Amino acid sequence: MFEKILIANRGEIAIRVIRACRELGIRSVAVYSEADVTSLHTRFADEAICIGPAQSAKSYLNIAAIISAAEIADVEAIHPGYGFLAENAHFAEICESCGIRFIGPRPENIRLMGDKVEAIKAAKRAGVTVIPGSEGVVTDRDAALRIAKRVGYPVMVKAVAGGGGKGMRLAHNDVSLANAFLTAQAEAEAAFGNPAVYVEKRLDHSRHIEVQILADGKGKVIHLFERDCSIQRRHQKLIEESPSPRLSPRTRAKIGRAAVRIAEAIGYVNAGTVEFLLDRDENFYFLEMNTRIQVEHPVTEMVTQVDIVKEQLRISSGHGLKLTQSDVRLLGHAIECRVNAEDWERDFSSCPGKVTMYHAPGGPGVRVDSHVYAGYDIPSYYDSMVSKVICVGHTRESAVTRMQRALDEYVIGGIKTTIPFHRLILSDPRFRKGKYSTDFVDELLEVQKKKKA
Amino acid sequence: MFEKILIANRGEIAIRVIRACRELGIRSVAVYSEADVTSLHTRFADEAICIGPAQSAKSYLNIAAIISAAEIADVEAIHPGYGFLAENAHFAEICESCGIRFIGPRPENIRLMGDKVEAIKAAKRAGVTVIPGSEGVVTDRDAALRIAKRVGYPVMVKAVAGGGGKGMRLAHNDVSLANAFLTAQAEAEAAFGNPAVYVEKRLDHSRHIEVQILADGKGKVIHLFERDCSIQRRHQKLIEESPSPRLSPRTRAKIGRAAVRIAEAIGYVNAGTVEFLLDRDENFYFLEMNTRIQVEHPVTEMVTQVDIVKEQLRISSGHGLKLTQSDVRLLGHAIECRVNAEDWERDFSSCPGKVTMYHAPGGPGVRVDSHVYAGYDIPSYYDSMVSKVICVGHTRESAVTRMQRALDEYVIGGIKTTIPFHRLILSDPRFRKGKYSTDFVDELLEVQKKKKA
Amino acid sequence: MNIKEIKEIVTLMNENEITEFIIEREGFKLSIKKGPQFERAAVITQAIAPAAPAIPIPASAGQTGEAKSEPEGTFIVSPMVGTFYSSPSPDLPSFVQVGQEVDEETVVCIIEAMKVMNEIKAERKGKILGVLAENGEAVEFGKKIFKIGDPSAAK
Amino acid sequence: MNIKEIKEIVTLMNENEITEFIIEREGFKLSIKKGPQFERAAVITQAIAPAAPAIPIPASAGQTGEAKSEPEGTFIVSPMVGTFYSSPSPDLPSFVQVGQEVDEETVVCIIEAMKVMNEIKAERKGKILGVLAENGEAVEFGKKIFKIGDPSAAK
Repeated sequence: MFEKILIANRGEIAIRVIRACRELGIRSVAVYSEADVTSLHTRFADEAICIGPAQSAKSYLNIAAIISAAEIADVEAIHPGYGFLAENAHFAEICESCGIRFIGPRPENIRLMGDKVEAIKAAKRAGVTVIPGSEGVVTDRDAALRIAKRVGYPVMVKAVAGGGGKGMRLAHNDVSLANAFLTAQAEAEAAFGNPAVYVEKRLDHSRHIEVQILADGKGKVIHLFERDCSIQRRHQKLIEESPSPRLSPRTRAKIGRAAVRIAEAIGYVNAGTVEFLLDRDENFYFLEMNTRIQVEHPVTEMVTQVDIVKEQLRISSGHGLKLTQSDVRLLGHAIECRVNAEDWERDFSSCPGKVTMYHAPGGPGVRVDSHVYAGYDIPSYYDSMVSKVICVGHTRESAVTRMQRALDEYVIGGIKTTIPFHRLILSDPRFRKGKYSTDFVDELLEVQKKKKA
Repeated sequence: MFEKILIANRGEIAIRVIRACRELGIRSVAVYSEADVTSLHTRFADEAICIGPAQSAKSYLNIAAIISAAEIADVEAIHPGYGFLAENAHFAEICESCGIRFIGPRPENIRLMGDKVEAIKAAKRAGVTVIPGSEGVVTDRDAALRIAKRVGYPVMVKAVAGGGGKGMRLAHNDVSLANAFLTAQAEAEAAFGNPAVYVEKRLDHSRHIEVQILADGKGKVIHLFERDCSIQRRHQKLIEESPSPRLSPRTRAKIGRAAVRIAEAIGYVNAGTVEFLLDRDENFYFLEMNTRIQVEHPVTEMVTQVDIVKEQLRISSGHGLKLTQSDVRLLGHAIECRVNAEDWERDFSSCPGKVTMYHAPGGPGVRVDSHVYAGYDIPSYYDSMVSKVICVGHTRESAVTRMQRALDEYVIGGIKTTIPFHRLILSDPRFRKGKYSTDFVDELLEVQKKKKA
Repeated sequence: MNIKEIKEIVTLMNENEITEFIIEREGFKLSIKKGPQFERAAVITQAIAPAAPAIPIPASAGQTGEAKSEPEGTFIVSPMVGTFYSSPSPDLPSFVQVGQEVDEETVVCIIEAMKVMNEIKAERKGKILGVLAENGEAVEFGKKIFKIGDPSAAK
Repeated sequence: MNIKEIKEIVTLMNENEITEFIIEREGFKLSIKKGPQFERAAVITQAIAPAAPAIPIPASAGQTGEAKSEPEGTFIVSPMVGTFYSSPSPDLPSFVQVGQEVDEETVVCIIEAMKVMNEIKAERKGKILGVLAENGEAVEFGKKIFKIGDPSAAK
């Protein structure tokens, strides 16, 4: 096992990794920007190194500064967390070339899955159904229109280098597709420096189901079942749960095997997530693969009792997986709410500022992953997530009720958070029945708007 | 299920019951003394009623005030928590006579087990080995000396109405027994209004093992395995864990069955704990039975995933146990540290006062049950426990390491707590190996004293 | 103004929870602001359960706070939890009326607890200025049930 | 008002959690403000990890705090994370000596990051008053590496 690693991230995920390190006896080195001097990850780590000014490009995305810090601190490996450099194949390569282990997949895994068109091809080769569409980059508008004609409207235009909803456009007819195609290209160029886009059929009322996998690079790949992440707003997940209330045991087994097959086919190593869309008839289609630890990984941890971050560390340090597929069982139900510093009543505008009071929920079945404390000034430079609350119960109903109880107890003073919006979702009858698609949040907001008017 | 209940307690256990109520959709009524106006249980409950001044005798032990509050609030049942009126058979009877369900065992269960001599007789009748001793009340010194001669020194003199280490004396020879007998009688008289004592052989290097049981009053009694509570100071538990690192699977099965047999023999209802001493040869002896929820119940909850407080509520409202013995499994290892507002370096003197800062540990496998928050003034009228930290892991080692990590994160400013003392225990090599008896804390303190000198 | 006078002002501020004090005269200005300590603590305890439903029976917290700024002996408080009755039975007049002079032994109300009717005495001399509980109302320990003034004092 | 009286006022402020004290008279004004804000934040962040081991590389928190009370341009800080070298190679003299006058273009040290030797320039005119990093020491972003005074200014 490693003796000392650096965590190239901030916020709750940096703390999550530090916690795993402490529990494994690994010394941890935090890096931080000038805006994060008082951030909790700098206090919880064994060492902390300032790597640059507030702007991410000059600190958390500054490869030279991070590698330099890793060399100074003499660490064996770097954990990238999520976001920032987590899916940067170039960074992973530099780490390896400097003799520092990158705690994540191999650079070629990242590069392959980072190209959404190549990823789809890989899934097809592995015998997994993909969404009907262009089967490659679409370079001109007429080709896009032909594909739309073949698969039928509505269609999505998506950036090949995409992620986080950028360079993504929906079109319902030829006219809107013509526009969507051009704006998606422009947005992709601006966001990723790569204008390439592809076209996919848009599946209505679908659910976003993703499968957590672990691969040890020694021939063993297992899955830790699925997470249902259909509660999204503008492609940002708000609530995740496991297992999905929609999957039959049969489909659960099938989708798990499909994810493992893809990972095996590309020689994947470390933790990863294969994302699928599930249609109303319980058919699933490969969407993309995330080659990193995800925000919502605690949902799976709580319901399977597998510590995914520890597994990442074990795999990267060269240990084979001890777990076998049959060891992994769903022990109840888990749900996560992402609490953001946002005012949902003002279009989810972000609300950074000073947290004047802080009291986290406790008691049975509640886990809080957060970097916030009383007196903490939330910097405006980074994302608005302040906390993740994860609740587990024997049944979906008990986990959801526990979440309501936990959110009732949660005090975060001085800033607006999305806790009230989560309450709204949790008390919605359709949500309670587990009958929701990725359209749920938009529909809920529509209803709320009407109520106000 | 109940619609509304009253919680006749304060502090973390009141909050624990409120949490269970919220999760079951039961409305909760808190009662509080004037010293507890700002206590968290008064905020978390749906209603709160002031029942008297700070002194327990006039508030939390004031039966008339509590019954009156229950009538005013129109509740169906009262949960007594632990301590205060929890093992008061008279209170349980009054509740029932007022048409209010007492959430606990039947009054006769409480009365029988409250008489330690009768309890021992009941255990013997159920075929469970008891500690060699007087087999009844010892009324004169000469009888005590005769018993000591028969069973061999050292012996313990214990109060029949005992509990919490009061009216308990150790004797190593005839001279010290003569004294111990008289002082134990006097102390028992003062503490319980009943001078009756009995004599038991003192088992050296024994462990305190207790078995959690659940009985539904409809013929079903199950156990939730054992807790090892050998880390004690002056008969006060400091750290508890489950399973016991000392028990073989064979003894584990035997001790569980013995506890169930006793509960069945006396027609016990609701949650209860049967306490045993375990000698070096893994023989176990009945000690006493606690007829209430215990401080350390979360250890069992974390390792079996059974919510004991919810089961209490279900049983009292007339539901049979859904769980069967074979459903209950040990899923890893759990450990609890009781954090007290005490200065361990000054003989554990209590340190009430204002909590200026408060930040509870989070992340995977950590549960905190506490009533403390930043700004809370710990009243000096009640016990000094401020928090319970419970950690769970796949193995004992991972649970203990996680506890160290959690305690490192825990910030309770403004008062002294026993967290540093827990750190000392957790890093002790004998504790790490699981090789400890009820003498452990005394021995550790002795070593520390010598280091200082 | 000397240091002694300033100290007196600060004491006054502490006793009355004043957070800002400004005095200006020709050619003179004194301004003292006090730290948020007390305010903050109060906010914390109030805010700790922001989602908790309204508590139907008023907590005595507020009462304790209020009482500080009023002279002692202004209220008769309930010595127990129970149900407040202003008269011995529904068809009889109230024990006391607003404006009535009472002494230590005057029964002012009944509080029923556990089926027992407890006669509550005024326990001081004075004039009833107000009845603060409704007939049949549930009262908790420490709840103000009567406002009482000095004997024969106007208003 | 003399220093003794001011001390008394400060004591008064501490004891009573006063955050602002202003007194003005003709031809006289005294204003004392206590910033609990910054101090408090510092205390919280320090205390938040009471058990955390000492951080070997000094966090820039203290530096930022300090810098505020000193005139600007007093320090040359490291523009990157790396290893500090005071001379081009171990057997050569240091780039600059204490007491030496430097200008914008003067190279004051090398910081090695990712095997690249980065020459660091003074970027201002002034006199080197102190070297704050050891040869071969690891420095983080923002670490003060030289103290620098006005050109030719004594001390």
